[in-house]
Amino acid sequence: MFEKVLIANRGEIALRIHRACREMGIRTVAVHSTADADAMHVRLADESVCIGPPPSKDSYLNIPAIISAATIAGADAVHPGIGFLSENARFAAMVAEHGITFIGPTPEHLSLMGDKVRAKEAAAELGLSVVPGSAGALVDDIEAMAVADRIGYPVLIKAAAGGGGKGMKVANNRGEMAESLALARAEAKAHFGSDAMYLEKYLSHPRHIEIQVLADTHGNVVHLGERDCSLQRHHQKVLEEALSPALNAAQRTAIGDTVVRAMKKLGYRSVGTVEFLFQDGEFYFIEMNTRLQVEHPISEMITNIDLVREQIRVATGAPLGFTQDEISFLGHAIECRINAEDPDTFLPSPGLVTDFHAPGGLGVRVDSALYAGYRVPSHYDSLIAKLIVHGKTRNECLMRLRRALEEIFVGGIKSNIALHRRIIAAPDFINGD
Amino acid sequence: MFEKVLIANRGEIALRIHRACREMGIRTVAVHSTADADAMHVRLADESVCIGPPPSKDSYLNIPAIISAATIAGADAVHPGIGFLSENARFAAMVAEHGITFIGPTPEHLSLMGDKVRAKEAAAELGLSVVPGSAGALVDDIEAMAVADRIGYPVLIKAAAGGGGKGMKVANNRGEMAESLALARAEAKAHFGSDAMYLEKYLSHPRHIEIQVLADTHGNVVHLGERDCSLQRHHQKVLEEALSPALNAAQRTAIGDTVVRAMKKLGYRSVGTVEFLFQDGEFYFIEMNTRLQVEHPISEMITNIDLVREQIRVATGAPLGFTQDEISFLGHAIECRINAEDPDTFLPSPGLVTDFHAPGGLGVRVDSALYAGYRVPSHYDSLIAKLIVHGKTRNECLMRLRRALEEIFVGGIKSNIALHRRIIAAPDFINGD
Amino acid sequence: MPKFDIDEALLRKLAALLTETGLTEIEYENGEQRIRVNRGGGQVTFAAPVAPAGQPTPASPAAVPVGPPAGAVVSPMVGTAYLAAEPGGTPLVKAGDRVKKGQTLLIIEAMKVMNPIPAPEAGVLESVLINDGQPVEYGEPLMVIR
Amino acid sequence: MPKFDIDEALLRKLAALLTETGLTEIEYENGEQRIRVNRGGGQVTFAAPVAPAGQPTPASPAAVPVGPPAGAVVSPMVGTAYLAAEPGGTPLVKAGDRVKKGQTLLIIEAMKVMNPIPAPEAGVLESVLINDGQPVEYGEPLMVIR
Repeated sequence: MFEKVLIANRGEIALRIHRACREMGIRTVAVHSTADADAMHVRLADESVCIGPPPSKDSYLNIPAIISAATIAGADAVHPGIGFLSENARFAAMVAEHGITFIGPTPEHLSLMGDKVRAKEAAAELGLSVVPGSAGALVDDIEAMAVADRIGYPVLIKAAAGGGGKGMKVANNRGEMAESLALARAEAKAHFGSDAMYLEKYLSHPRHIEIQVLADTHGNVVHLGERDCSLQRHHQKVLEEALSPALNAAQRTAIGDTVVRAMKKLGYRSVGTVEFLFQDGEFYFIEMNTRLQVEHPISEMITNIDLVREQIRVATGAPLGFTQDEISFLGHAIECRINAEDPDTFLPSPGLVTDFHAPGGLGVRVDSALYAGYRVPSHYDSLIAKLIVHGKTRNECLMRLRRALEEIFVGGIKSNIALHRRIIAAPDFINGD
Repeated sequence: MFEKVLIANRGEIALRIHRACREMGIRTVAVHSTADADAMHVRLADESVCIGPPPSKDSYLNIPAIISAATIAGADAVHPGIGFLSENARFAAMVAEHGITFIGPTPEHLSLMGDKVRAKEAAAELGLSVVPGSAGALVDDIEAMAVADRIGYPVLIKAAAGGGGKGMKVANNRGEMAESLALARAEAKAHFGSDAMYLEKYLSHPRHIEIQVLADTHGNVVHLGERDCSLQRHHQKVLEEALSPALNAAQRTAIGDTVVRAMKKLGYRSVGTVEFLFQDGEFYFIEMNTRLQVEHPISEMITNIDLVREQIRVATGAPLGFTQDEISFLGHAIECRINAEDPDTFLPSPGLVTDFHAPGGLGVRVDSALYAGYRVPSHYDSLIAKLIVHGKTRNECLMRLRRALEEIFVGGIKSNIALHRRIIAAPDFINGD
Repeated sequence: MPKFDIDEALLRKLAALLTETGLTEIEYENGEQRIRVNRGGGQVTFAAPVAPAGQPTPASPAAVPVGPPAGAVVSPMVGTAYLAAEPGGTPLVKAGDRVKKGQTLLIIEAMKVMNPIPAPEAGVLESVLINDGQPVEYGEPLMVIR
Repeated sequence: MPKFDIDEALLRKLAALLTETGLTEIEYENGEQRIRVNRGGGQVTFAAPVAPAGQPTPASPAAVPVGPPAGAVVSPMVGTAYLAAEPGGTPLVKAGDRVKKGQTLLIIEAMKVMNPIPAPEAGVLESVLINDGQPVEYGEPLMVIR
């Protein structure tokens, strides 16, 4: 087991990792920017190292600073968390070169799945069906037109290096192609420095279904069922639930087994999530996240498996402590992402948190690094808390979520709590549509 | 199902009941003293009625005021919570006379188990072995001496109407009898207005084991396993765990079945707890609590059963939704009672709570009506929060509890958090002794 | 006793040194001389937010209970208030009446018992704050006497 | 009473020592002379603040981070600080030296790269706050120039 783990992240996920380490008897090293000197995970960690000024590129994305901190602190492993360097193959490789364990997949798998085009090719080889589209990056508009004509409109134009909806455009007919391609290329260039694009069939009413996998270094792979992240705003997840109200047991087992087979064939290790679009009974692979995900707690709630604990365990080379047959799904779980943002304009709302009251009681879990007196920095993403609720049934879960949203209170800054109250009151959502 | 439930209690248990009601779509009526106008359950309830001044006898023990409030508010049921009127047979009967459902056992069972002497007689008839002692209330000291000589010293002298360690004394030999009897009588008289005493064998190193039962009005009874409340201070529970590290599966099944049989024979309904002293493999009945208990959440954590929800369901006349076979025990749970008291002197510490930070994350539950800015009144008991932690194993549970105790913070008043940190660090406790 | 004269300039200098060096305390002694300055480590007064969790605004009526008006007669119990001795009867008192101390102002029914509520003091009944047959809670203002 | 004159430089030196050693208080007595300096624990160090997790920031030392002393040279990176050009060599500078702007004061090794740290301004090197071979974090005061 590791003696000391450096947590190369911030916010609630850094706290989540710290908690898992503490519960495993592992010492923690928090690295932080000057803006996060008072952050909860910094206060709770056994050691902390300031690695740079507020901008992420100079701190949480500052590879030399983080590796120096790990070396100086004598950490024997680094947990990259979510975002920042978590899917950076170069970082993973450099950590390993310094004789420190990277708690995550191999650099090869990080780079493979980091490239949306190569990822789709790999998925197809691994037996996962993909959305019909261009074989790879488009050479030019002529090829784009040809592909679009073949697979039929509407089509979705995506940046090869993209994510989070950036560099993504829909063309409903041939006439819109030229403009959509131009816009998407411009966005992609701006956000990812590359305007390599690809193109695929646009699904009109797909559900976003993702399968959580966990793999050790001995070839054992299990899945923890699916998460339904269909409820999004501008391609950003707002609320997730597990299991999906849209899948039946047969579909669940089928896609689960397919993904496990694929991961075994790939030789994947650590935690990961394979994301699909689900429409008319068909699963189309869209991408794989080679890291922990923000919504991982809902899978933990329905399986009683501590994903971060297991991720750390397998990183030490330990084999999985259970088989697929030993994983059963108990009840229903929903996660609400509480963001420091205006519930109407969705503009970020950083600042001093004058009061924070977390809801409690049976079946309610809050993952948050907030505390009264904490100042939400303006330099990072606006996620301030995750409200996770579990119930025996989806209805019990919804009723519990409703009362928990009545209790939670964040003072001093604006948040999207009101938005969540509206969402769960919407008939469509209650019906699982 | 009930339309509207009046919660005849205060503090965290009133909030616990409110939460269960909200999750069942039942409207809540909070009754409160003037000292509790700002209490959390009052703020969250659909309606609230002020029933009197701070002293309990004029408010939370004021039967006419509570029943008037229930009548005026049009509540169709009353939940008595824990303590106050929860075991008051007269109150239960009057509630029923007003055409309102009392969420609890029959008045007959309340009065039977409320009398420690009659309770032991009943237990014996129901097939539960009792600690050898006086057949009933002692006539005089001569009889006391005779009984003590028969069962052997040391002996425990208890008030027939007693509870919470009041009116309880140990006599190690014949010489101590007279004084111990006098002291116990005086205490009993002062606290319960009756000096009727009984006497039983004093067990030198017993464990306090209690069995949680749940019964509907159709003769169905199940048990939710045991709770181990051996860790007490002056006969007051400080920390409880489920399941008990001292019982094996065979003992668990045996005592569980015995209790279920006894409750069926008694025709008991609602939730209840049968308390035993456990020593050298033997269970000795000591008393039955005919109500919800402070430590009920640990049983909920290991069974995934919402006890308050079920208690309300069976009160409507609905049959139990599950059988004993469908109840399985998952992992281990521990509850710490956080009191507003000096951790060294144990003196109450009421006052303004300037800050309250609840720990979160996987497997951590907090039942508390506390919030920053709340003033803990000096008129009531000092329980301000219950920290409940669940883990796959007892060790995982202990590690999680340790890190949760590192995170919890109550500012402005003194609390026994430091005491709990000391307790869980003690080798004896870690070893389950 | 001799006048204890303080070197203000020195104190200002030490205070400045606290700020400059980030110290929270300086104690200095020289023979009989001893000086000590302290700036409590970040003792910024913390305004505890009386924010009702689960409620949209920190400023909630429950948070700031309003006291009864001066001269108010408040309800001693939970029950139903009646302004007349019998249903449909004429009110026992009305606004503007001069009332004697101990005079029955209204009746509160609790548990089927009729409880007459007497005037706590003599005066003029300024206003009646409740309606006939209205449920009242403990401490609720019923009437105002001036 | 005689003029109470204090040794400012000594106080600054002690303040610097607090930073360097991570102490929160130093008390010094010499015959009739006695001096004590204390810092509320807000100093930058590799140990996390001991403030209770949920403690409101305004009441926590960490909430009022102690700024580096005026004229302090702070570390631009995380690494290991060396006062000499080569192991066991003579220090590049020592307290009392007059330094030119841009003159190399020390070297910080990060990722096996030696980074010379130049003097941001000319002046007298008042104090060296770190030891040779000591790990330093971003923003940590290294030396003070007056």
